[in-house]
Amino acid sequence: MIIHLFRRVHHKSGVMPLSNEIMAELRKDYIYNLMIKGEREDGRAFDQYRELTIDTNVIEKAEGSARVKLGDTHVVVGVKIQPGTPFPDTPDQGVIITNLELIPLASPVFESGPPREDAIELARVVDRGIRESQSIDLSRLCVTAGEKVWMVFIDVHVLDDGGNIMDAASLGAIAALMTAKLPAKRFDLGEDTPVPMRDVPVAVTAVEIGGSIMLDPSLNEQSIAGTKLTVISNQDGALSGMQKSGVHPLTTEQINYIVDIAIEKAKEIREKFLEI
Amino acid sequence: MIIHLFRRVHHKSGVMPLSNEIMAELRKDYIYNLMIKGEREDGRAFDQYRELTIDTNVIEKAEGSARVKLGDTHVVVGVKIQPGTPFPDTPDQGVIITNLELIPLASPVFESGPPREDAIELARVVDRGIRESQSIDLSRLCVTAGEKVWMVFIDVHVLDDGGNIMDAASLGAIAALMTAKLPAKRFDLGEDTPVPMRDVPVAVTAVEIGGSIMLDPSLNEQSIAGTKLTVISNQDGALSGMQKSGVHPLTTEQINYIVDIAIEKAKEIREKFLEI
Amino acid sequence: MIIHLFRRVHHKSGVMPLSNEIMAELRKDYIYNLMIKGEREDGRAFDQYRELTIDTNVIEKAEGSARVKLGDTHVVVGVKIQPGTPFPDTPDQGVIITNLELIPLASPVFESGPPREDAIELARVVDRGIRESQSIDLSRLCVTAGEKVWMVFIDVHVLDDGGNIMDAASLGAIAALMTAKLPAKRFDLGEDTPVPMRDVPVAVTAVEIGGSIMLDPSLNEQSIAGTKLTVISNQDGALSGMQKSGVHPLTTEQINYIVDIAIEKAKEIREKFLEI
Amino acid sequence: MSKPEKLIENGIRLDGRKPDELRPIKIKVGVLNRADGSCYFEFGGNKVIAAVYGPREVHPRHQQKSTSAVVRYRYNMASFSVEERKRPGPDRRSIEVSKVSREALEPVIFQEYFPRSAIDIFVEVLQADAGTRTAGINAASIALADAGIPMKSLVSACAVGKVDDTLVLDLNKDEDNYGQADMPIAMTPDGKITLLQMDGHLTRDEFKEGLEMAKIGCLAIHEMQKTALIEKYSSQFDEPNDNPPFSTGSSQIGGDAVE
Amino acid sequence: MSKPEKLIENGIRLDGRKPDELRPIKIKVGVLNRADGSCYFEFGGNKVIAAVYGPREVHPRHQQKSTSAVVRYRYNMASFSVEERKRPGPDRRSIEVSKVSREALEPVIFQEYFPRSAIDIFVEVLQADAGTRTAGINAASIALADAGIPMKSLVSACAVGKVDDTLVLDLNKDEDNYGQADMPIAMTPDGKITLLQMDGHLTRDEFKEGLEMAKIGCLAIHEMQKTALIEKYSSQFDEPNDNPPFSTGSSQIGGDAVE
Amino acid sequence: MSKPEKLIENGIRLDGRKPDELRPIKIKVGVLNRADGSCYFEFGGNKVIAAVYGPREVHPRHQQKSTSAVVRYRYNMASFSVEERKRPGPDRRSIEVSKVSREALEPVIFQEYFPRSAIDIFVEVLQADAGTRTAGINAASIALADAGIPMKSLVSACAVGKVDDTLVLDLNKDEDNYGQADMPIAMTPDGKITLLQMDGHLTRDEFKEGLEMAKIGCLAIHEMQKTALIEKYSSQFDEPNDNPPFSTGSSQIGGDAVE
Repeated sequence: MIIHLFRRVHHKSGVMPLSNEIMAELRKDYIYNLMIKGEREDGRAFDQYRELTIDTNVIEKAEGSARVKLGDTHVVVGVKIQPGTPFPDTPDQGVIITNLELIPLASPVFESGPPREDAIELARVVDRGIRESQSIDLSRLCVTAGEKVWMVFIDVHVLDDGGNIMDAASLGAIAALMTAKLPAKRFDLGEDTPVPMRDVPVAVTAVEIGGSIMLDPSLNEQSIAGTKLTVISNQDGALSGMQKSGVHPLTTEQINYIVDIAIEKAKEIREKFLEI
Repeated sequence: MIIHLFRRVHHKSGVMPLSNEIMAELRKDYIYNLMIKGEREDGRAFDQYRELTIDTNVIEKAEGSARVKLGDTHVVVGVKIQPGTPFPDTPDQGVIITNLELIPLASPVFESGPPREDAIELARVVDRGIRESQSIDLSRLCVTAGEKVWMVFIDVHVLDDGGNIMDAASLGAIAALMTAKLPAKRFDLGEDTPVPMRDVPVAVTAVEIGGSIMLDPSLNEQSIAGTKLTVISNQDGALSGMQKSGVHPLTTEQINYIVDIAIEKAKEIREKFLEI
Repeated sequence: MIIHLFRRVHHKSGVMPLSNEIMAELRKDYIYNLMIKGEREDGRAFDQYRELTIDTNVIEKAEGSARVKLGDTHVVVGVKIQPGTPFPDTPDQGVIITNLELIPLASPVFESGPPREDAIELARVVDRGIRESQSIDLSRLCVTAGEKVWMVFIDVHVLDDGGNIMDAASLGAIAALMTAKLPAKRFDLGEDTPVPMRDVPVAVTAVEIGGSIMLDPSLNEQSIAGTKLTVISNQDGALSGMQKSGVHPLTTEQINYIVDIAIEKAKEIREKFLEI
Repeated sequence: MSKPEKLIENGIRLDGRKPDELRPIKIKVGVLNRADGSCYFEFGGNKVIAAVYGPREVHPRHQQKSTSAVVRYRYNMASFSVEERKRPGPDRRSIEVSKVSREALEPVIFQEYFPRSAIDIFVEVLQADAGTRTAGINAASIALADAGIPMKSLVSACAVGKVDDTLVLDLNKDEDNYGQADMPIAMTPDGKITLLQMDGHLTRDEFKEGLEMAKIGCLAIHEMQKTALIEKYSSQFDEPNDNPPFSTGSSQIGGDAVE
Repeated sequence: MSKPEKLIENGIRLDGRKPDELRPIKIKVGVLNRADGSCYFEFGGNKVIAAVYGPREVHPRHQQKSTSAVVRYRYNMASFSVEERKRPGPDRRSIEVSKVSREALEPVIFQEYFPRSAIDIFVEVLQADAGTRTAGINAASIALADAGIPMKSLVSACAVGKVDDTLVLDLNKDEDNYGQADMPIAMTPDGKITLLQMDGHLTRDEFKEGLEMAKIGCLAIHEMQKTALIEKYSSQFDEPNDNPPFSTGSSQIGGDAVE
Repeated sequence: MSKPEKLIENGIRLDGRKPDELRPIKIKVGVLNRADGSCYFEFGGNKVIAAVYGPREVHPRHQQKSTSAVVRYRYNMASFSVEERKRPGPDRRSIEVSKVSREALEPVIFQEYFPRSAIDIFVEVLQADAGTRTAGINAASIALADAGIPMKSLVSACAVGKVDDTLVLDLNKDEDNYGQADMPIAMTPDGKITLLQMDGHLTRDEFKEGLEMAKIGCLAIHEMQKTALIEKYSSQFDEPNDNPPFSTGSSQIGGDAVE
């Protein structure tokens, strides 16, 4: 049996970089021209998200887990929890450690090796979204002050990059935490209990393309956007985190507009997907 | 005095890669043609090892050591033993750590830097050969359960790569262990005692070249072989480890033939070189 | 406003390596010809140092610090001191750790990444200068034998490489130590006290250019010198450290001459800049 | 779990299987959008995803081969795939597994069709339960076919082991931890062995018997691999990515589109 | 210092500032000899030095861009710049700070003037006291001008935060540690925002107010940046490097030339 | 061993040597098959092997020099060479030793004969007992000659030290640990000094006297190096690799050929 019966005619990752560059240019023009007409390549409104699904408890070995599909983007977040030593300056608080890698399985442009600045930025914004919103009550992760606290490892595994990994990763992290348990029994520390959550921060990312603002950029949109702005907001409608990423400047008006729309969209997503 | 009186006419590692490639092709043909006639470049039978010498206690600073010469291949194995903390899941067992580097001193094709996959594979097969054969009684390496055990570091130093480093390294490791002492006196833990050995695993490596099977490949043979199969067997004649390495598939018949011959050869080597 | 009003006509680091190479050649000839006439490019005598200033306590967050300007060379040395565990073989002695990086801010030829051999050599010679001269009484850095001692981190930050980083770094290290305090109060270990100094080693570096010996080489001189010899001497006029660096051999006469002149010059520098 | 007294009772293993029975297998072809080929493979408690990219340009260039494609294989375990969190990034074990897995697949790939190019295989272990390297090879083999890479055949892999002095097919985690031998094997449908590792204790006869047992297991897996590929390619008009690629037993807390 | 009871008393902050008041700023242009442009910037307790090299050749070459210069930015903290000694070398935080700082400056650089070349910006934090990234951007902006790199404008940066439910400009270390929100911002003189990060807790209205507050702070800094550059370039005949680049409060134990 | 009360008694050192006496030296030329040149050198308790490869191509290419060979030197200690196991791989000490050792040998190599090529020197310390860098230089110098690299002369190296206020030649481990000064030196037969390091405490006069003492030691070593090379090259018809390259005091547990 020779299997190349199954061979695809067009490879997504080709050997011919020239044609790739031309394709990129054409795609850019195409999206740009659509935008001028108020349209997006997939027919969405400028403030509309792609189809979103969140499944939890997908990895039984993890203390918490979630699979997020946001359009073509696909991430799995696993939460591992184990006892450890607190930091000297916060002896009575648990520890959160967030890790995200852009593994080469997920995109032809990702490379093996230690995380680069893009992956580090994503991980740190996801981390701050969880941490600075005070969504986890860290003091309730203390077992013995100064000696033993729960360490919460949030590991984001990106499987398919279809754009806007930021929001998919953030949603996955909070969803995984909301279903995670402190594995007290396994470590002879009493009964398993849920991770003590106090808030449900939601990250909403917008891009600016030629002066227009679009939410939840697809891969193509993201690739031609000058700037992304991620806005993380809490249940009370206040902001808990922001990150501008990219070289295009934004005006105060653009930023205020994105903040307003992001808070609304976060509320909507929270109610549909993250209410317990 | 100008010393280039000593200059050799032909360098082994030349500046001209072209001629090297041609040489490789010629060598390949040469060995292949010999093989068809049932011969090997150095006149050995297909199941014959090269000249083997094992010297022990060659490094006084090590707790155990052995120098192995197998044809042109030359390795030194040093065993260092010191107290350390056991792994949490085996609190009453000692620890074995095996390390092997293909340092650039030993071959023009080895490079500096962290070990690559070939070196890692060699180290891990040597390690499993010692560990999985249960040749060391790890429970007798426990000093205080959960707190202090003996750590046995097996470091393989390859000095000259003449082919079949695998067998030379394995022989060196077991020979060094058989003469090694737990340095209890130095750490105020009683009298020095031998490492508690229970078995004498011996690794025998075969290569497949054009359908023929040869033991103990020379560097040239190894370089044209499609596959190596290492078979590690114990005093009782049972297998304790195997590793196929290389891209050529093997048939069941080939494998069973190698297993049979390897067990015999291991017995022979054990009796000649590793009886205490 | 377009700011290239400020644009300089000549860049120090150009895009044209050819012209740079020619410049280097011309510079070499120029310095060489001056030397034959007994002159240096900046008019100094062969045994004369460039203008030297040492300011201390320049970094309030550090336990000790010094800024050294030696001609165009500019280094900042910060000393951080904190409690730590002693080495097992010296349970009653403090620990000195010296670090020096040649960061790319300081020169167009320095690169990012882990320190290379030049930086490592500089750090180790500075370290030995402090350590081997026994300038710090390490036994008085012991808090609880075998458990807690003061760790003294000497970090040399090179900001501008104008040649002879060696002497600038050594002077900065000793000057920073002489004004440093053990931060006992911050760690609940009693009152802050000065670092217990016993000697004031001073490093003096000479280069050999075409048979002539010059002290305190400028960047240009250093770049054409075949060899540097650093001589570190103590208050009693004895040697506590030496390092030859570079490929040109030196004769016994040259070395003895440098030793003699270096001891004198060290005395002079010590009296002018490092007397308490 | 601490060592159980018996791993086989009345000829039945602790998880209810007979000695020569494989764990349940679930296969989904083409689960990723960016990869040229992909496969989700569930093998008992193992959950792995394989992606294939290529043939494509080789970076760095000195890895290029002038007469054939270079095949690269990266086996990686997610930090959360095991009981004790694993530090991210390659370790010595994963480097060895990557090497032998690559060598298990290279013989069936027509590498000479694509000189100077690379075929990259990435295997991510999302959940581990003994047998991840064989699960990865099974998945990668399908992903290669899904990517349209010309192959002589598929490759199928499973382990044989010894527990309670009995040869068993396809060890689970407890059997792996407390058993007497483990022998992962990969082979082509015509019985050529492309991966063979073993550790523990096997007599000569047990080894030979085990090899035959593995052959039967691999052939069964091969049938499932073919079926999964045929299903995928006979339903080209379906939405290729409509189902969750892995079973969840989950409380789904979402699913609607947000507009 | 442990958490103080109040960070603002009678409208005055612990360091004596009003809520909308910047810390003292000291700027010195052209402090380094080897760099093409440089700037020493003191911002309260922060002491940073920025150096610019370029346009120059790109190594490694694959980073080259065919139609513009590549801008690189390395933010680095000296080991001794903080209370607890920092391990030398880049960490995750410094890699993120380098990225957003580079993006804060790229929009004002005429990168297209220098295809295939690099503009390298190095920022060393010699002492840290909350606000090092904004201090670094302010310094780097001046160093770029000092290096003669063509720019559309300078970039100015400062943070806004919330302490004791009050918006304040330019947090110091204690306000950063014990405050409720921190929002570093960089902008051009015409109000285009090139860096925006935020964490903590800000209502929508606080955010908008904070953004306006930051704008006023950045404009004030912009004036100081311009003044420093003009002073430097109107005194070209002076020795450009005659004073210590950073204030010391030091006991100078030397100063004479040794002959 | 803890610090002994006296390191020299009645003018005799603890190991029985006179102050100006070298430790026993054993040299074997051409001990390796793959290397272009090699040498096993035993210097008291030090056991080192040096290998030379080249002139050969330079990788990576940017290290090439257009008018001469680049000389590279890698000094490495085996993990088991010292009392406390050493972590494998280069550390700061070995990087410095490699640098000064390379500089000790470069002056005698006709580098200009081989533009764009590399001469690689590898020194492995199998057992360390104070003086490994000088043992390595002595071995490397012979290995270079054995490789046929054109040289102006050999280089010979040994240390001088001070123990119990007495200058001594060639410190052993205890003298190094408990002595007052250590000064490794390398030189050419005509007295040009190519390596000089020193630490501890030496008066100006002691230094000068020590330098003369080292000169005598190096000349003695030079004679042994020459003898070893001449022996090797006057016995070209002998099996070049017939003896163990290092003395063992071993219980040899093998030696026969296995057929």
